[in-house]
Amino acid sequence: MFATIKNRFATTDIEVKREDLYKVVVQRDAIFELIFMLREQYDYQTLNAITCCDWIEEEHFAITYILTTSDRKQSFMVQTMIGREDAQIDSLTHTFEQAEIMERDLHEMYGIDFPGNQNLVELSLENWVHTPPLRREFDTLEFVNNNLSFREGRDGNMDVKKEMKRLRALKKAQKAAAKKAKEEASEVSDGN
Amino acid sequence: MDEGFLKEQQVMESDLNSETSHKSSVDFLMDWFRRRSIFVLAYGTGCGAIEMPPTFTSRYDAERLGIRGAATPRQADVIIVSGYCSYKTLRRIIRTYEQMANPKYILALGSCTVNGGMYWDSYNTIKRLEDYLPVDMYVNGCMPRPESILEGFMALQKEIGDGKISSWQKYEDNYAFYRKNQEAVLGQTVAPAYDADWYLYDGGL
Amino acid sequence: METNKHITIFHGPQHPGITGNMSVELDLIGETIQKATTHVGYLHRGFEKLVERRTVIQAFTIVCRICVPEPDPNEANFAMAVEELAGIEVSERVKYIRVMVLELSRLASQCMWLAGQSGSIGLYAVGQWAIADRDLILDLFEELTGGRVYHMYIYPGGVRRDLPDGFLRRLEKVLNHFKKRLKEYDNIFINNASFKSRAIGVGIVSPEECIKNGYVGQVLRGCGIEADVRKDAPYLVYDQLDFEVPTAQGGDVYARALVRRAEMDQSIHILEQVIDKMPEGEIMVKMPTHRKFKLPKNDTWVKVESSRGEFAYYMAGDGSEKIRRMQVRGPSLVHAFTLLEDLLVGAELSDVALIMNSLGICPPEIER
Amino acid sequence: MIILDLALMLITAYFVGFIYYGLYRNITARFQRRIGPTIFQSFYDSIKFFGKKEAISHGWMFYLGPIIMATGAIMTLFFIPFFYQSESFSGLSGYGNLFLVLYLMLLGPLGNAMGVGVGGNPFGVMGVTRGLTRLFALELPFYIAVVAIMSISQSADIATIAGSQTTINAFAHPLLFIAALFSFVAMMGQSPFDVVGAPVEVYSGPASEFSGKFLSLLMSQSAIFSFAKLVLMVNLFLGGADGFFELLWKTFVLFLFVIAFGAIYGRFKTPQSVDFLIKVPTVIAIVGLIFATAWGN
Amino acid sequence: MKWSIDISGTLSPLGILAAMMQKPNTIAYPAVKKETAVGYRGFHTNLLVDCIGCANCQDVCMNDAIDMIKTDKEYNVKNSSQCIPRIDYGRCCWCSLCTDVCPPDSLKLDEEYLGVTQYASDFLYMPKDK
Repeated sequence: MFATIKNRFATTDIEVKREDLYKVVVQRDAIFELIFMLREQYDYQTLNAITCCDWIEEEHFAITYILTTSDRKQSFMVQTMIGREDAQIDSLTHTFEQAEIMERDLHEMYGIDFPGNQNLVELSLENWVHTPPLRREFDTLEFVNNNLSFREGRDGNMDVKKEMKRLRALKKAQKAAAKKAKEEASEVSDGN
Repeated sequence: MDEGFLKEQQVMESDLNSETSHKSSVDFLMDWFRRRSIFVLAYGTGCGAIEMPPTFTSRYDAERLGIRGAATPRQADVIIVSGYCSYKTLRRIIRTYEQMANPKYILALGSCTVNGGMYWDSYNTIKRLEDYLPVDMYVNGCMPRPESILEGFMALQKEIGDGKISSWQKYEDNYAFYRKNQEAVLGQTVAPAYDADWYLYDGGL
Repeated sequence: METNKHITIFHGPQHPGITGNMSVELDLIGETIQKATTHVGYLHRGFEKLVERRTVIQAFTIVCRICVPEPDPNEANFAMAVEELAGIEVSERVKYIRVMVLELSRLASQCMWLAGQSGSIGLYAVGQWAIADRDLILDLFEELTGGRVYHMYIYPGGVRRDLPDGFLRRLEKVLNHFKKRLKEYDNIFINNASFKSRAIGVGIVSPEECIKNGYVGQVLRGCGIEADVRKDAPYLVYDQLDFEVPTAQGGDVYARALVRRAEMDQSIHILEQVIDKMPEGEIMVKMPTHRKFKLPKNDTWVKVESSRGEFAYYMAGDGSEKIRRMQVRGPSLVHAFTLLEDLLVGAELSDVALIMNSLGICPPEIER
Repeated sequence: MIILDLALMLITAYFVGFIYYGLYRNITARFQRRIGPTIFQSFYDSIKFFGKKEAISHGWMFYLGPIIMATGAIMTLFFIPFFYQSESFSGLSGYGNLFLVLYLMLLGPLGNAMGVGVGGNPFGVMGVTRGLTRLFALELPFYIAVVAIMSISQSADIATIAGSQTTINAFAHPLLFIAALFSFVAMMGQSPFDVVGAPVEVYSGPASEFSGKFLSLLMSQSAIFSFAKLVLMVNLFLGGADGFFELLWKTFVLFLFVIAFGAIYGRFKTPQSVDFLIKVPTVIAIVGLIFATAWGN
Repeated sequence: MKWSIDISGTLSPLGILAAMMQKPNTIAYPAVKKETAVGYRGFHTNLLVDCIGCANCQDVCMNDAIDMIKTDKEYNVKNSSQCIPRIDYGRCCWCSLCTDVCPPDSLKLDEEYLGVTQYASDFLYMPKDK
């Protein structure tokens, strides 16, 4: 199987993660061909999940399709990269009915468009107008600080590192002062 | 610095200073019945709902204390906000609360209703329930054990029996404040307003 | 005047017959359902975002909240994914303890199902007994982990506490109690004529659909397909334990009930073996502090068998102390949408709660 | 004096009905292995609801529903004598017979249907539809059994029927009794025929939209009506009663049977319960009728 | 409608009635209190003679629930910051990570767990000194 995939899709990137889990990374235009091939020839009948991972530094999303054989003993992760701007990839709904809901989820969380999926409406959020929340540039704490308020009354919190430093300095100063005072005292006594 | 809950002492003192309310004997009798019969709306709004079955079924049997479930908001006295509250749920809770008949009470479970709890930095949950609805009793825990929930109910019953709770009145009086907060997180979709005439129809024939 | 016949109602989120905080929009003629649309999102907290903000060790405390009735498969999945990425090997004792926790939680979750399923036909006595029996397991959990519902026990690299003295004996006592009780449940619920008359022939799924659409758990097994992650891709020490995968024919609500009931027996059987075989050993490998524990740039897909079917995590690390991406794929995701919307068409309003309970739909794991 | 008699009947039925409901909750709790509430719990609930304010209005038709229902229940009660010999607690039974009682028993549900229909709550409407469907199904075996009893006693007067039983009808004509019992379980809204207010299906059915005083009224009428139905069954099949003690233990035994039956079996769907009621009890009732007319007297 | 007579299915659930004679499962809570298991994760305690004010607990807390505040009580001489933790129970999830990382093992969770109040501002908790 690996040889066929390597020849056909010109990739060397097949990993055996566990004995029951393989992973391959292919070009974006070849991914559906690979999925269909796995489905037709190697009995990967079930689409388990579609996941997405935001690699903002490399400016792409890694979309992973996880397929499982009909006896559920082997899984195959088929990964491809799509650009972050205007992210879109064709829908799999025509082949797998359950892809609809997974794509709907990703559409909502990452803003990826799936042409061919008829039902890309909101799933978990309601009236959401901000950046899709799972994109890396969306900062949830900043969003919370802008839109909601926490309970007041938690004053008195100290920055412990600073406080330690300050106390140490204080102690040093005290010690120095004490020393000085002692010296002065001794000087005075000497003077006397 | 005192140990334990910090404000507890202060609250107890303030209770002593407050004026004792003058109740007519009918009110007194009514409160007596109210505290013995509490219908809880069957709405599991958050994770706390998982400790409700043990509370209401045979292990802890809340019905001993006159607490039982009610199917519809029209017949319920208490709505339990069990933990975190996403925007989508908050809208339903507000709607449900407003449909309940007076007098009505809110019991809030867990850390999340107080100051965000473990979802304090989540973009989809509210942090302080009291901004949106008047809360009568908070129960500590994540999740509160059934004993804690019962304790919360008993505290609520005591307050009801003393006739001290009038949070629904507070909600009507300060509706503008609550409405403003609700609109701040939910946008204009909270409607219809609570003072729409079909809500405040008072009494039957 | 065709349109006047239709009523659109929302079954939920505030409804006694819904399994958690979700809703199903039903389009009815009379009481027969023409179209069903599932709505979720009432419990969306953005776990996948919150996990990205926290270090791995901090994130461990939050994952158990993903599925409320059954938190332990989440912890196990999380720990297994982290261990696989970081290359940590745990001891035999830890594996046995984890199996014990997972099976106990499966038993507790099936009790919850028993209560829901019997409540959906108005047999409240069964539910009341079952929840009280579930509490016995929660008491064990309280002793073992320090928490009733959220255990936060299966730590990446081990488990957090060792077994208390005499714990296994008390576990055995609870199991014996359960064996006695399960016979009663057979008599009063599984074998009850009124349950049979309601459940047989309702909510039928065909085996072909199951494979194609990725249904898992009791839905598959109720169609006679022997599918169980514990057998197909054994994790922890399930390959050293002797148990069967119960199946039933028919693919209806009753078949799924039979499967679940048989699984309770198997869980007890597994737990008894665990009690006998529990080895000695370390309960935790040495872990660095939470700021120093880093995951390499790699990704993986791990799965365990929860009480409702395959529960899987996708996890990717990026070389820092934080998780890059964690995606939860619970059994309910496909069940609540593709399957439920299919099954409800043509069913009656009375069947909604029955079907939902038999699928074991748990909304917090759908929307996370 | 008849006014006093009626008032006493009403008060008795009200309190006994509520205590029976309290006992019902308590005994059900015992089946469920828990302690359960006090026996006055239903009474507390009812009074509490009386002190609540309605939050919503659907116009006067909506409120007429519970009132007609309560009227139906009270009128039914007035035409059923508690004791077969005594002058007191006989109410208006001298002025009407069993036919009138059977008619009055139908009045309440129909009135309620009207009120709920105006409310416009889809669950309420569904509950009422279910209720009426079940009502017409349960009437068939019940009427056959009652007609048989009337023909045996050669009278339509309830006191006469109660007094004329040498062996009580439940033992003399067991088939008729069994048929009537099935109907009676359905009439009391017990499982497996509790389709009307099935919480996991239609919230609380017809009562979904009611709150406050009108819910309190509905609870009171249900307590009174239940007691009236129990007394009717005791009069028809269990030989009636001669004093309060006999009346209470006979009604309680009957009530206990209904509770136990409800605890054992789960709920049927509406078509299933209709199917069951018009097949099994009806056939039993017809066989019983044939036996009674062939060998009776 | 298809149905058959199922005698065993009709008779076997009669077992429910036997429960009438058995002891109820109920723990009558306010009168009978169940012992909490040893090691239950309840409220925090902090032994001040051991606490060194290192703020490890604050650092590991993902809920931002712990404030280090100045204390006027007698504290450990090694407490170099003179601060002790105060916990916001509007944030805490009792995960007990803070007690795991405590170097002198002074911060602990004990078996108490009851806290009911009308006022949300009550939820700041000063661990008991034991």
